[in-house]
Amino acid sequence: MRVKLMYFAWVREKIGRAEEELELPAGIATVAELIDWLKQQGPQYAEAFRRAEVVRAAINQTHVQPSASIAGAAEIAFFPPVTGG
Amino acid sequence: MRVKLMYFAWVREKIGRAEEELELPAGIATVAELIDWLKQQGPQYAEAFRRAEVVRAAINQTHVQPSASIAGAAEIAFFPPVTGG
Amino acid sequence: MRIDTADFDVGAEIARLTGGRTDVGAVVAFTGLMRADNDGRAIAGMTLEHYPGMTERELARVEAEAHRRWPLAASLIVHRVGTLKPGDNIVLVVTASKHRQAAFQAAEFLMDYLKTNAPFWKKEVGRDGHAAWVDARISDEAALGRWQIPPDHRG
Amino acid sequence: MRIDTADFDVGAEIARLTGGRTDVGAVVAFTGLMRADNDGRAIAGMTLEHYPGMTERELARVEAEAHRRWPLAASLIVHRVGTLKPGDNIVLVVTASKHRQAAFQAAEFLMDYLKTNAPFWKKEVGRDGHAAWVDARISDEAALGRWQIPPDHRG
Repeated sequence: MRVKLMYFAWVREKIGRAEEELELPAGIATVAELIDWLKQQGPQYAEAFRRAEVVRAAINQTHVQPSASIAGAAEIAFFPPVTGG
Repeated sequence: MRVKLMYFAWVREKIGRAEEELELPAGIATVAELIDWLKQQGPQYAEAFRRAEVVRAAINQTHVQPSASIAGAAEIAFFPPVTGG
Repeated sequence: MRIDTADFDVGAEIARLTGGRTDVGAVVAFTGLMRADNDGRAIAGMTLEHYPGMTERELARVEAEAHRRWPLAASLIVHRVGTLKPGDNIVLVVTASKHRQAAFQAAEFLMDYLKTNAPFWKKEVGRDGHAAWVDARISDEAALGRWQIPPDHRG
Repeated sequence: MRIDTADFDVGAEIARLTGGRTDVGAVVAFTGLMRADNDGRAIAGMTLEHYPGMTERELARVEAEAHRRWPLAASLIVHRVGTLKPGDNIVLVVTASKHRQAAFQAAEFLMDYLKTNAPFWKKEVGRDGHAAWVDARISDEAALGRWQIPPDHRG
């Protein structure tokens, strides 16, 4: 499955890029599983998701929980809790 | 006791004047007693205070209850419930 | 605090109140406008009467009370009097604070208090030519109730 | 709804929203500004980042939800992004309604929702030159709680 990943704020800074297209291996079904896989892709990912519970996720620009399925996702984003206004 | 009376909105229109200086007879101690006395000063006063319970009063520019003493009052105003904003 | 026959400019008033300050995080500006209808009646215009002297005292007292209750950096009340037509501005309340909750609550408080205590009276002229004094709204008294104001302060 | 690097003019935005209308009795305009201090830390400037596409969708969704909950005549959200300095405007929320309660409540709701759901992130640069991402405020989450939003809509 090919997917566009986007990173914002300190997640972006730690990973060192704003976005990337990745081919995910079979067997990754949820956001939590995607995070677990990403943490193995290099120390910058491990650091970005070290406190994975504070990282928020969105699939196709909609907020989702870690248990959400990534089936059919075109764009998955990871970012810290928002601080607008 | 000499006092300046002021009337606003429909109280003013019914009485037919915006203000007047009056010499009050002895024995008028409260706002309610002043209203009772005014109602005897002519049909326009009787009409203005016909539903005395809806008319509000202020002594020296401070809201007061009908039971308030008028001792030392320089300016007593009567008006309908306010409708600002 | 200002009673004025002239219109006000919300942006200019906010700028005057908070321009150059860096301790204000939140500004709430409430504008009350004249509607062309009142409970289904078509309105052509209105005249706002006040009690010169007492009105200013009440607005100053209400503003001081808001500053006592909330940590406000600044505040402003402008209320128009005279002849107005539908669409015209009637009243402006601006509150500035470090955080938004204080600014919102103080602005609501000022409007509720002003509606029930400040000596202003509206006389509306209907599109049918009939003029009538506007009755005080029961809902305004009810709105004031939630701020727990001592009864002897109520108009 | 608009994301903008440029500043906004509160008076002009209100006029654009309600000018010429005679069915609006109340307009609430909330302006959020950048303060020179954050929990005691002296701030020199800040950069606001957003998620193009998703931010607009969230703001549009939040605005639609406000119109569903309150009888609003009009509303507007403007949020700045890019580099800002203390005293600069950050966000503008305007709500217009027949009565003031709806306008006040909808404006508060929009700000609470926007603070916790719209994808914006602030990076502050201290007067000491140190840059740091601003942590989300627990009090903002708590403020959102009172509107009883389903958990799956929360960011």
